[in-house]
Amino acid sequence: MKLQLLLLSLLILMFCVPVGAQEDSAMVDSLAVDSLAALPVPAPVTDIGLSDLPNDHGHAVVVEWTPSTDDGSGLANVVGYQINYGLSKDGPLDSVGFVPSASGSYEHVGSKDENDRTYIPDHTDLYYRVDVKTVDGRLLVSAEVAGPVQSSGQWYNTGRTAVLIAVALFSFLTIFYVQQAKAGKELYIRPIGGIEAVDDAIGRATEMGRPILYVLGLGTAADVATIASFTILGRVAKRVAEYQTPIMVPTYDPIVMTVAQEVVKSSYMDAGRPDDYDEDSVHFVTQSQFAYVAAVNGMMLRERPATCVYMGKFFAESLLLAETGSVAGSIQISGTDEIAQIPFFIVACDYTLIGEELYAASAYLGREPKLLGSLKAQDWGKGLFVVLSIIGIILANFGVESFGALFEVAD
Amino acid sequence: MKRSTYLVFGGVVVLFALSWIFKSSVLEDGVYSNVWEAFKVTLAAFLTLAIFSFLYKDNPLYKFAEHLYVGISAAYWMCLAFWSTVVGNFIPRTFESLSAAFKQPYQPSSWDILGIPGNIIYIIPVLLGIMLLMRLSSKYGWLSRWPLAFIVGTTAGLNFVRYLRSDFVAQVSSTFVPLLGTPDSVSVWSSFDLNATGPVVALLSNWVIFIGVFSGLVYFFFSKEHTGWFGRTSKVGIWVLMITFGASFGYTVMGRISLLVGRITYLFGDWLGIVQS
Amino acid sequence: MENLGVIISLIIIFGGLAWLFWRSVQGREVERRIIFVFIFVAVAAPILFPITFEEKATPVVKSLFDKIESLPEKSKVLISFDYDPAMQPEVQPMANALSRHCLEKGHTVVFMCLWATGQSLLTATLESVIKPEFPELVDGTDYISVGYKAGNEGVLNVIVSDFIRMFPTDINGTPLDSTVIFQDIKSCADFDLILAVGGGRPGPKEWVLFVGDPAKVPIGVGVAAVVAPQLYPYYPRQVVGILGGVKGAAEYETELAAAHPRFDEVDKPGLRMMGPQTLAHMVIMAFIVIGNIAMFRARRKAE
Amino acid sequence: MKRQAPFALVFIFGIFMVIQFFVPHETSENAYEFLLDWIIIIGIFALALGIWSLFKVSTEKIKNRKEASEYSYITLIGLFVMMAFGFTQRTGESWGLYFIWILLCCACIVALMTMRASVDQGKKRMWAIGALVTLVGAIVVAIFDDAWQFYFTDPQGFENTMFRAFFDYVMMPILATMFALLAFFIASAAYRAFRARNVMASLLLLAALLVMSRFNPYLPFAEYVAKASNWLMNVPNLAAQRAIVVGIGLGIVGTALKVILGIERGYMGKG
Repeated sequence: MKLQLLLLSLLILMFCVPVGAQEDSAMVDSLAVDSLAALPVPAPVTDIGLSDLPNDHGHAVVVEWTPSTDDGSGLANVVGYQINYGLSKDGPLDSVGFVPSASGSYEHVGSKDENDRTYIPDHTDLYYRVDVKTVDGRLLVSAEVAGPVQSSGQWYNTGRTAVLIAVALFSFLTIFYVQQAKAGKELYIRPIGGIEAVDDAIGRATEMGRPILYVLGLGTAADVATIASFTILGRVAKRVAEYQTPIMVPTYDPIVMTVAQEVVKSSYMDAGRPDDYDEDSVHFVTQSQFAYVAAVNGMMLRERPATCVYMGKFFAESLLLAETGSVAGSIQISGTDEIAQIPFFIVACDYTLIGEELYAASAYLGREPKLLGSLKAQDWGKGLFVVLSIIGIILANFGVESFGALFEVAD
Repeated sequence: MKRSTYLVFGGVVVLFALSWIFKSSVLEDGVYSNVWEAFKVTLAAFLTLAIFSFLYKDNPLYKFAEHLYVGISAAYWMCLAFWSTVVGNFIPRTFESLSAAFKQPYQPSSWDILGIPGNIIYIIPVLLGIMLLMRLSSKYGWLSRWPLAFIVGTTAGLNFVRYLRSDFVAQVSSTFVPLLGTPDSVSVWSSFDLNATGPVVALLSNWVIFIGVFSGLVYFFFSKEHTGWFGRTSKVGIWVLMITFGASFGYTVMGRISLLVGRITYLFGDWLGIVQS
Repeated sequence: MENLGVIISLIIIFGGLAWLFWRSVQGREVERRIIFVFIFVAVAAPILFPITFEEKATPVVKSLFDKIESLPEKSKVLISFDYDPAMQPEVQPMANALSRHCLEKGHTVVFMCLWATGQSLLTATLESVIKPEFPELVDGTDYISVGYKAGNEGVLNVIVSDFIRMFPTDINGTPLDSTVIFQDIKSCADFDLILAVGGGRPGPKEWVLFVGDPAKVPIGVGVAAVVAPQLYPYYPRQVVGILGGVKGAAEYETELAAAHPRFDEVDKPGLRMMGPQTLAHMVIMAFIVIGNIAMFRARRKAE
Repeated sequence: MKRQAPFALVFIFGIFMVIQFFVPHETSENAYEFLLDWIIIIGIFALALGIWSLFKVSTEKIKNRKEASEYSYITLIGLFVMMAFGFTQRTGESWGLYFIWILLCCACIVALMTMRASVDQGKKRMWAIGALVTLVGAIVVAIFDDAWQFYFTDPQGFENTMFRAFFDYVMMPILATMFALLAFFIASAAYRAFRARNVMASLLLLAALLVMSRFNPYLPFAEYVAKASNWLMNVPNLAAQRAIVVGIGLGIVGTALKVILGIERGYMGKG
């Protein structure tokens, strides 16, 4: 209870303090105005430039100016600048933002929702003024009101051209190699430890007469790691159906559950044993991370699976699952693209697919040559990365920065 | 269940009751809140110990806590989904009267597709959802693939461009570190100076980064046989990976111990009251 | 009584480890439940009986300690509290230890904060550490708190050349011009040392870039563990010393208690939190060694 | 049609999302938000399926008398009681017959489950009657007791003392303890796996030992150990992470592209 109270009070503190402190400083500020009103007035900003924010959905304007000559030098009493805007040159202008001293630009990004307080209309004349805020809390209203400017949305984001080129290149390579594979060209793929182990592990489970546990992780169907895991599950389920070994697939996400049911069902059909399929072998547990782990851990110690396969997205639970699996005496094969969890799987499992190997495994296990085509394209991608890096490093030594700028992608 | 199980269970219940009684007499406040507060603290301590008992072996106490947790957490997420998704996300976008009934501000879509107002279009995901439920029927079960296809397609497209951008294009420029000099731009990369403060160690770090990335990528090459110089480079790559896996394992220990400190402090402090919590 | 507990638990842990070590030389493995028991004892014992290890200050910590120790009496030190309650468990012990040390050495200390949330934490230090432990010191003469001012880096840009312009009064509304301390402080350059405690932005890094470098004032920093690696590049040229995370705090507390015995009695939260961590790390490392010995012995036997 | 239509959908929406990425205009942004909303809404229906699956699997377990099947009652009682808490709240100071109502609900669930799980027809009928009686009782209590009420249109249930208590004193302690188990498992995993069997395992072991020994105050060269572990976490770690990230990125991109183009169909069970 004490802990809760403490947490609660900390929470309240966090919410209250900024507000309280703000009021405090406002109070002190007004005091300061009285006693220090004699301080000299800093110079105003000059050369206010306005433009529509490029590569956006509209409702945003870039304001630029030359800072006051008393900012950092001269009187050196400027704390920051307040930006104001309005719909008419003579009408009242609203304050929209504040930037600290030494800055000369501000992006005024508004809401696109008409009912929102920060809404900025598109295709309408807007006017701006930049005021100077001094150390004693005074606001020196500038005489210059700049404008008009209009904001609008664009149909192509020029800042993302680098990605467009990458998309085109990668798609071309993938389709090219898939076509080659379809045409019957042999593609070499190096052996991957964990993949070879999958078939052996299924055989082991059959010999021991114990089930196989397949964990799809905490990912949703939106995670590509989970999609890759589905393909591997399909392969495992097919083998399992042929050997008539039971399979257990507890799931964390209901959509993942439905897809997994579909996968396992089809695999049983492909193996010619649709009647052996048990809908409940793929079931939902709960959408809470540690409750899911608690249940899967219990399942491991009670059903004693001969093999545990963990493929997909895993978080802190990786080690809980893998250690319990080793207590249960299972062979464990894991694969994840969650970098922080790879060390734990490496330490606790018999075989681990590191990062990209998970995706390679899903292509490899499908045993269809056309699936392997994309691996070749991925390798080209890595090759390209290395080549570009070396060029960049050589240029960096000669102080050429512009090459790196080619790879900056706009938000 | 075996007889020993009942005995253990009975013993635990008695201990729990004793602790509850003792705790209620220690706490101050009114009688009702006293008993209730003591119950809650004791229950939490009991569940904590039940989960810890899993370390010894699977046992009825763990099974109890596990099954309770699964049920309660599923219900919790269900309630959360109802209030945040159905009421918070879906209802305000449909009809004004409906949002009023749920005391939610009506958020009509400000645009329409081919003249159909945005809120009517929200019938489509509802239809897709109903199609998903069709999988309970054996005759129309195939319909449930449609919503799944929609979800997978949308997210595949989403991930395709986003990962190409963040994990590929954006990573390229971050490897551009000078390997031959200009130490000033280098120093940010290093925290290892051995008091030689310096360009040498910083440069060394840059080399390590370059070689690490390069050999690591070679390790991930699938379509080339790992033999000869290629094989040796890939070996260096997996070594670098192993070193960093070991280091991050060692680094994580601290955080995990802190979690255990938290639980033990709860047991000793809030429950038993023998240390300050 | 407490010492007895410490001794018993240390005997259990290290005696047990020695026994397991001896077993491992014979090539025998350890059962996992025994490991669990050791971890539990290693974490629980220091909580029950505060076991504190002598933290030997690493040079990054030691150099900051020595700097404060070697400054002549009445040196002017600025301490800035730039953090929020989330970072508090890690950095508040440092802020307390640093404040204690400066005041004990007879320096005049100015407290301020760049984070609105820092003000209440600063008040907590003033009320629970400084006033009870240094009742003889006078607010306004020996130390002063000027509180919080909005403006982030903007504040630093100003105080680097004129302190009173940004902070005309102290936290109680007394004009700084009239205080004893500010008779010879005009800007940050007049401080002999600036201590920045925090971990976010603006924080220690901004102090170094906006104040330390231009005004050529030595800066000492105390930061959360995750941020510490980012500050190492500035040491020792731009930063006198770094306290990183709980460990940094613990090292400083030990050093302080050794040099000034009166602080041996006060609560040392940094050290207290280090007990379980240190013991548990040592136990895990011991088990790794035991495991390897067992493996090599078993392998030799098999041969 | 049955088999091909879903893949056409995947293709259309996949390509749409790719194009959307390059179009910052408001229309494209709205469509993007729209589609993401749709996924959330479909998720609600899926959750219903999930709860149904949980109920079904629990009763099947009891029916088949699997190991530890009795505990399935606890799961389902927990599930329904917590849901009941989430949608009810007292209106005044007193709880009235609230706890009797909760007990009746529990009884009803137990009767329903046993009914589903029992094989014998006579027993089935008996439990069905039991379930019906408790259900009617619960409804009667719910109608006539006005010390508390249902809230479906306003999240009063979250404020319910019982809901909060179950969250704070049942869910949270178990969650924190499950998480804390990691402290034990990290030790046992380290003991079991950090063996210098070969070069790779030795590197793993040495790096872990080096980083962990920054917590040993009696170690000589403590400063260099701290610096070296900082350097390990900063430099080689950065390099390895980047290599892995680039690999993973390409893997995701490759798989997503195959999914969009309909080359990869394993996720629909057609490998």
